[in-house]
Amino acid sequence: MELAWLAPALNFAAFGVVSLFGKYLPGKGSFLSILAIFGGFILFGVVLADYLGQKEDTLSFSRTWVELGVARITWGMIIDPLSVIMLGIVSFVALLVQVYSLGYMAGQERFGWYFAAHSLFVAAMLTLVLADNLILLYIAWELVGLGSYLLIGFWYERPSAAEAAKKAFVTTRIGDVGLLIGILMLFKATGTFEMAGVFAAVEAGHVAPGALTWATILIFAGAMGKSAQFPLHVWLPDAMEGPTPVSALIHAATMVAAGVFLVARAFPLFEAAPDARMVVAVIGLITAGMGATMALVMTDLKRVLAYSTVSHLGFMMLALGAGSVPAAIFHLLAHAFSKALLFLGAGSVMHAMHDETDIRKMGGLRKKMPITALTFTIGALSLAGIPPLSGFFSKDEMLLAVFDGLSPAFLVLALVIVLFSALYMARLLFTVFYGASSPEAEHAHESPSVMTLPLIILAAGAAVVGFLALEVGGYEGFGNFITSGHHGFEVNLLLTVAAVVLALVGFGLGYAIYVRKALSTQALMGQFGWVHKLLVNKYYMDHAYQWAIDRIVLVFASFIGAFDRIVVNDMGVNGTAETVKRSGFRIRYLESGMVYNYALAMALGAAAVALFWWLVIPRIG
Amino acid sequence: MITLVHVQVLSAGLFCIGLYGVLARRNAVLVLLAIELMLNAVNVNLVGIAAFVDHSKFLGQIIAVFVITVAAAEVGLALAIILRLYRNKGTTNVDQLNLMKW
Amino acid sequence: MENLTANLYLLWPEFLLAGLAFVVLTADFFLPAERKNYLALVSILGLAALIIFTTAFLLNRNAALYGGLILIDRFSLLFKVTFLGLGILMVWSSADFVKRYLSHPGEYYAMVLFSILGMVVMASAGELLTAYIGLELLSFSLYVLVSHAREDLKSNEAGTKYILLGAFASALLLYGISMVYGVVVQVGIPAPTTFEAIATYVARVNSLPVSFLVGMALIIAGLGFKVAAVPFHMWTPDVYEGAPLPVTAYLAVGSKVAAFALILRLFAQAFLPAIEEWQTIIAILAAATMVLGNLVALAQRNIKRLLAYSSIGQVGYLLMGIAALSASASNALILHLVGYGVTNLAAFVAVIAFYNATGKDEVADFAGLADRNPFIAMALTVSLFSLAGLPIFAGFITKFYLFLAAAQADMLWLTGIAVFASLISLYYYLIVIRQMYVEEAQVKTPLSLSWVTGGLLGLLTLGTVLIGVYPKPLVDVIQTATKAILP
Amino acid sequence: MNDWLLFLLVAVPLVGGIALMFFPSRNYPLIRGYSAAVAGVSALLSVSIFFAYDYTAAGFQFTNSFQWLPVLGIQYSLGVDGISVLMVLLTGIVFITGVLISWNIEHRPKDFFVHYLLLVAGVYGVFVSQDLFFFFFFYELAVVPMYLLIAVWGSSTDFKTFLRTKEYGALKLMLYLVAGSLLVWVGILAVYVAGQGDSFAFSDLVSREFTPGFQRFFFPFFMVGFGVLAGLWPFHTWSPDGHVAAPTAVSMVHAGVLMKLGAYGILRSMELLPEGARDWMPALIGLGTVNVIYGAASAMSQKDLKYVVGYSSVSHMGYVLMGIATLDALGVGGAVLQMFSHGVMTALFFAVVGVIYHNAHTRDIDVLQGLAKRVSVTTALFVIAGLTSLGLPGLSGFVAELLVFIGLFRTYPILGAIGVIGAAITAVYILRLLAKVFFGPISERWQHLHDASPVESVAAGALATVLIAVGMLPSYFVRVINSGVLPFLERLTGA
Repeated sequence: MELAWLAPALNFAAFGVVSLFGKYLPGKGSFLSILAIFGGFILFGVVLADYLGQKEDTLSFSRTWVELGVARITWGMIIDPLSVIMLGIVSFVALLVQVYSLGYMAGQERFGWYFAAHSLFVAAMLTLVLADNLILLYIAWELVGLGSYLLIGFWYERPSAAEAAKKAFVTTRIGDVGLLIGILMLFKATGTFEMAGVFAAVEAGHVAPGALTWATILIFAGAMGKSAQFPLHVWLPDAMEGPTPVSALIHAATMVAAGVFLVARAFPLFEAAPDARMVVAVIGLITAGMGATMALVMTDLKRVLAYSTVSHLGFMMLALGAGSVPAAIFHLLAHAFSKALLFLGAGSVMHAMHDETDIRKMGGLRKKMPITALTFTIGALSLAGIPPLSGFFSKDEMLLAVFDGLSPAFLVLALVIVLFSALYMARLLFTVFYGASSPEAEHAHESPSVMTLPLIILAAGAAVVGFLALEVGGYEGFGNFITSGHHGFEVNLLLTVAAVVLALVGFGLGYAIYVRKALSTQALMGQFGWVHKLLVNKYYMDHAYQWAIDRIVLVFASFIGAFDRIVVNDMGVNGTAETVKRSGFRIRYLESGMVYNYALAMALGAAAVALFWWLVIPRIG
Repeated sequence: MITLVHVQVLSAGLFCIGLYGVLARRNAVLVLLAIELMLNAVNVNLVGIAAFVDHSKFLGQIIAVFVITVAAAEVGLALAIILRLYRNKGTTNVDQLNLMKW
Repeated sequence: MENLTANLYLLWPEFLLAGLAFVVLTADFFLPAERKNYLALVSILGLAALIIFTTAFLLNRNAALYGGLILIDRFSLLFKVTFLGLGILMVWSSADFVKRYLSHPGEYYAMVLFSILGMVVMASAGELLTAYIGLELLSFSLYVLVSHAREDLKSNEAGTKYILLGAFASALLLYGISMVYGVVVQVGIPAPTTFEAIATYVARVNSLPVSFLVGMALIIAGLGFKVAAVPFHMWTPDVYEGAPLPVTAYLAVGSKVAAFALILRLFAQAFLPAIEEWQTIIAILAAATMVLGNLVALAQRNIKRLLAYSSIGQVGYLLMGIAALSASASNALILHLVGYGVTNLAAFVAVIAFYNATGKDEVADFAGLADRNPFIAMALTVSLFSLAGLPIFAGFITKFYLFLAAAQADMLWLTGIAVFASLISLYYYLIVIRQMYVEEAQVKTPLSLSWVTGGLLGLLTLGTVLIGVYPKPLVDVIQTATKAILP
Repeated sequence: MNDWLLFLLVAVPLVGGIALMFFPSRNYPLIRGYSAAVAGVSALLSVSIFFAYDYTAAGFQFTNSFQWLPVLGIQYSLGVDGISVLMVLLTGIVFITGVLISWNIEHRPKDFFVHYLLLVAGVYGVFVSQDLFFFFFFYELAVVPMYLLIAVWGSSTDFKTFLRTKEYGALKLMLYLVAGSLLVWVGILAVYVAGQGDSFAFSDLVSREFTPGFQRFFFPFFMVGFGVLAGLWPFHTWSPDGHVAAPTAVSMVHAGVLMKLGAYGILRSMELLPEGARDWMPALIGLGTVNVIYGAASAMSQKDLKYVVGYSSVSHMGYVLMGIATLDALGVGGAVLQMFSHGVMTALFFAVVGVIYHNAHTRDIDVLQGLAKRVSVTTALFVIAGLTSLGLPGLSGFVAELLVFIGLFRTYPILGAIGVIGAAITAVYILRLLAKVFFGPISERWQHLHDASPVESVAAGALATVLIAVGMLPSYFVRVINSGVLPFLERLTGA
């Protein structure tokens, strides 16, 4: 258990070695990265076993990082249920994605760099989940951002990729401003960065409620950035410009989960600040709704998945807002498996279709690539909430939490979103894999086994992790594990049935529309033209941001720039210099060249001195 | 009766006339003469003070003698230089001494 | 009445200097034209010998000759040595120029030596008339030197302007002397024109009568003309521009240092008791001088005029030392005089070297000098930076000391103006430097530099740096001089 | 031996520079090798001084003193404390890398290196002087060579709407810096006179009593005077213009070290006039905040790489000023670390921009595009500098800014929040810049662009390494800073 810190450390080391010396190593050093993350996974096993044996939170590692005057910043890594689970999810998904990437990225330029960046990202992510204090968490948080920046921008020659990487970094950074300010506010109030200390102080009521609410909301702002919550969600769909395995890793399972993790980690704050928790719930609900509706109309395979991710993240936040950490984390787990599976499956499809991502050009791929189709179907059904796949369990938990913790309006809207989730998943599944084979899909073929193997493993995971929720025999169930025995498994039969029915309706509707063509999409579009337009244009959020950047930020910047040059420099600085210089040029004409003028000046000068003496000095002296 | 004040007024008047000459004349030689007038105002002043106030009676006169001598030398030198100027430029008008200005 | 010949031997240096001048003047008649440049060597050697003699002879002598007419003390010794050294530098810097541009080198060098004699008298004068005689001796020599380029219209014009205005200034000065004499003599103080007598008078009366003040104002005007203080400065640029270059250098350095030696002694030994009465006036004159000099220098295109205005600006700083008169200020003033002398001479010698090679003296002509002759460019840059008061050059420490002295006299406002003025000065110095280093030359041929001028330039540059890096020995000497006038 | 370390530190570049004047001006390899050797020795001295400094003992160490002008109480006395020793290290690092970056100077390299060595001698001098006179002496000495360094070896740029010639940049920089120093001069004189007028030694002057009125009146002379050099708004415009005009190595020293002189000067003068300093700190912190936001916004609107970096320096120096003005151990400590961090970072920035300019002959952001494809080393180094600039953890900028922010939050929380927002603005313009210049498709014009030469790579790589090392393991640095800052604050607040 003490060795948990090795997990990030190994990956940091791999990053260093591969990025500097990768090109001299066999396989460009990719094996090192995989070994490192494999080591991380093994450590997860070790830590889990230890933890299950010991059952108490421990510090794996702690040391002083910076000490200045009265303040001390220590670094440490904490082992508790939350971090153990996250350690598992991250290292497992990352391992599979890296193995998958061996095949997917084969032959790419900068193959080694890809793995180096991967290692950096994973290392940062592992640090993030293990961090025992807010500063280390923030550091890892930022490094995660860097990792995703590098990975999204991996194909930086593409303008869209470069743009998307920038957008992702900048948008999340806006949230990070809030996070840092929140952390600093807490530090001001409590005098420590250690989470345990901060939470203890908050629980003891040492922090003024107003400040606490603001600090908590600001911390949530950080989570909004990373977890793509409205209104900072815009970067996530664009981030699909990165290589698909990256999308699977970062934008499905890990980085976007960081926000959820953060709220879960800092939950004592949210508990103490109910207003902030309400904010979380509302933002979560809006995000979930927007994501789901937009996923309905997108035609790009990865974008549909991306909006689906946005929607599910919103759902997790909703659950957190409702007060249930176990439900959110459980969904995080289930979603991680399912969504990673879907992304990798999408990657497999793209691999087969020569990087085609438009689902309208796909169809009937089931026959060409059966393994991909099967695993993809499992993932889609899981996310749609069809029992007994994992998504069913987690979604059920979340709905229950909403039912328990929030007003019924939330629940109604959440159920509508469940319907939408099933509908867009059905749309995706049927359009791509079922129905008539499209001409472009003629030459598709199944991917190599290094790619399908991870698919199979993830599919198995997506299928069975849901059962972790149950309390069976000596096993206490997921909820009890994560809350150390405070949250048993519960079922509200009515709610469960309603959710399943809605999911099935959604799927049925999808089948009717996209396979049987019972309803014309054209007709629907005609009927709800403005809705479609609104959705296709992503609620005009990107336009709004673009407008704000072009018309406000850049205009402000150019105003300052011009002000600096014209007012401060040309008028202020050069103007002063020019005035001095001009006065020099003026005064020089006193020097007329005429002797009598010179003599006059002397005479007047002497007279002035005498007069000054006579008249002024006695008065001032 | 003539007092020191009378002498000093005379001296000051001479000085002012000289000053006016320096400022108003355009011919270099006349300017020089005006300066001589100012120097003589000094001499009048010195001798007057020596006569009326100075108990040793000599110092002012001695200074005046020096001034006369120096002034004579000065005039000589100045005339030589003005002559040089006249040779080269053909004028002694100070208005035209404006090769260098500003 | 003391025996007039009793202490005559103390004036040996002056006699020898006059003798040397006559020797040079007469030798000119006998030497064939191609050998006349030996005269420079003779003058230099003579002056060097005189320095050694004077130092050895007067080092531990203190005397007030003839009832305080001539003062033999450390102050006058320091300045005598300075002037003799200045004479060496002057002759040395003229050597190439005279050979190339002037006839009658004998007269030229003799005039230089006479002017040195005038300066020496000024520095040791303890009485107004004596000071005046020294001043006139210096001025006469300078009138001749300025118009020494006989066929050059600019030189003629400069000479005429200089002598007319110089005589005018003398008239003002003399009238002032006569008035002061008239006031002091009325209270029955013996030898009323000596500095000591004036000091006794000034210390005795509560408030100075108007006639004394008018006299003092006229004296200030007369001496202000000599040092080129605003508004008595107007001759300076014209005369500097018209005079032959080495003479300009001499005007800028020699006549100014001498005049300040006199002013310093006069104010310290005669007027000091009434410092509150004149401090403000001198301070205002100083402020006006430095601001105006530096401002107008901005607008100059001719290097001689530029340096003329720059030297006016420097006079402003020096006047600060008078306004703030104290032992510290006197130290600072003398230090700045020496530092300024060396630096300004270095600048002028660099310009002379350039002029000797090209015959041009516009700022624009200096374009590309760094490529054509890096050494001249470097030396000129060093001296300009020193004039601007930047380390590691002399100007930094001397200005620092001077401004410090002003601050000590509670005239921080004046220091502020001075600081502002130095900033302006930096601007036009940089314009010259820019021409040399940045602009491309139209003619790119390398410029020759004779060993004579080059050696002098090197020496002066080295001096500029040495004073800047280690001024302590110099300051120690200066302190003894200050003690002589301000015990 | 230890007593002479600081003496040598100043003397080596000074004497080395003067000696270089007498070298044959055509023998380029000799000139370069010699300059590198001088810089190497200086850098070694700096590093050994830094690590030999005993932070547990704190206080001034390696002290040594020589009488210079006893009449005025001027001594050439040397010593470093925890703050200045870090600056000495910074100077050493930037010095040697600057020489390496200037390896290929073709135009009169001898003169260039002479000036460069003298410049660095001045900088060292300021950091080690314990006498106000010499402090000022070296301060001005560091300014003197700037003019020619920029005017002769710099570059003019024609922007579409206005022209910035190297002469203009050089002139403005020089006049501005001297103007600042002259203000300081007046302040120094006032302090000297008011403090009994017998000594310029820091140690004497800090123990003199100055009336509160005097302190309040004269502290701004120091604050603004030194502030000019530190890029204090609105006296900052010399800095971007100067950088645009300056040659690479000069920009490096200039933004890297010279601007720190200003901040360092403010720190030192605060000790002289503690009460005045306390009264003026709110003004300083306000201006510092303006610096941060204004600099960042200006940087965002620039089209020239050097302008961007120049304005980003203005912005980053704002953090230094803010940190200093907190009068909080963390804030001041962070400011000092930020001085170091920003020094190295900005040196790296200018080094890389210099390399790009050298190879591409333009710095126009609109023209440069997709360079990463061709010049991977340059890109990597620029990215590291950029990430430091936007405060990414793991790099030195983060630690420094974090400490400043903590300090701010303990004293002026609202301004602290604005500071954090400033860091986000920095991220925006840096990332925009990266995306525009390095990423995206490479245009035809840059298909054959050269990457950094080995020497340049080593130099810039060394800077990047320092950034990472400090970012990862700041504790040693912070401990050294601590040993300087805590006694400093004790003296200042009388606590």
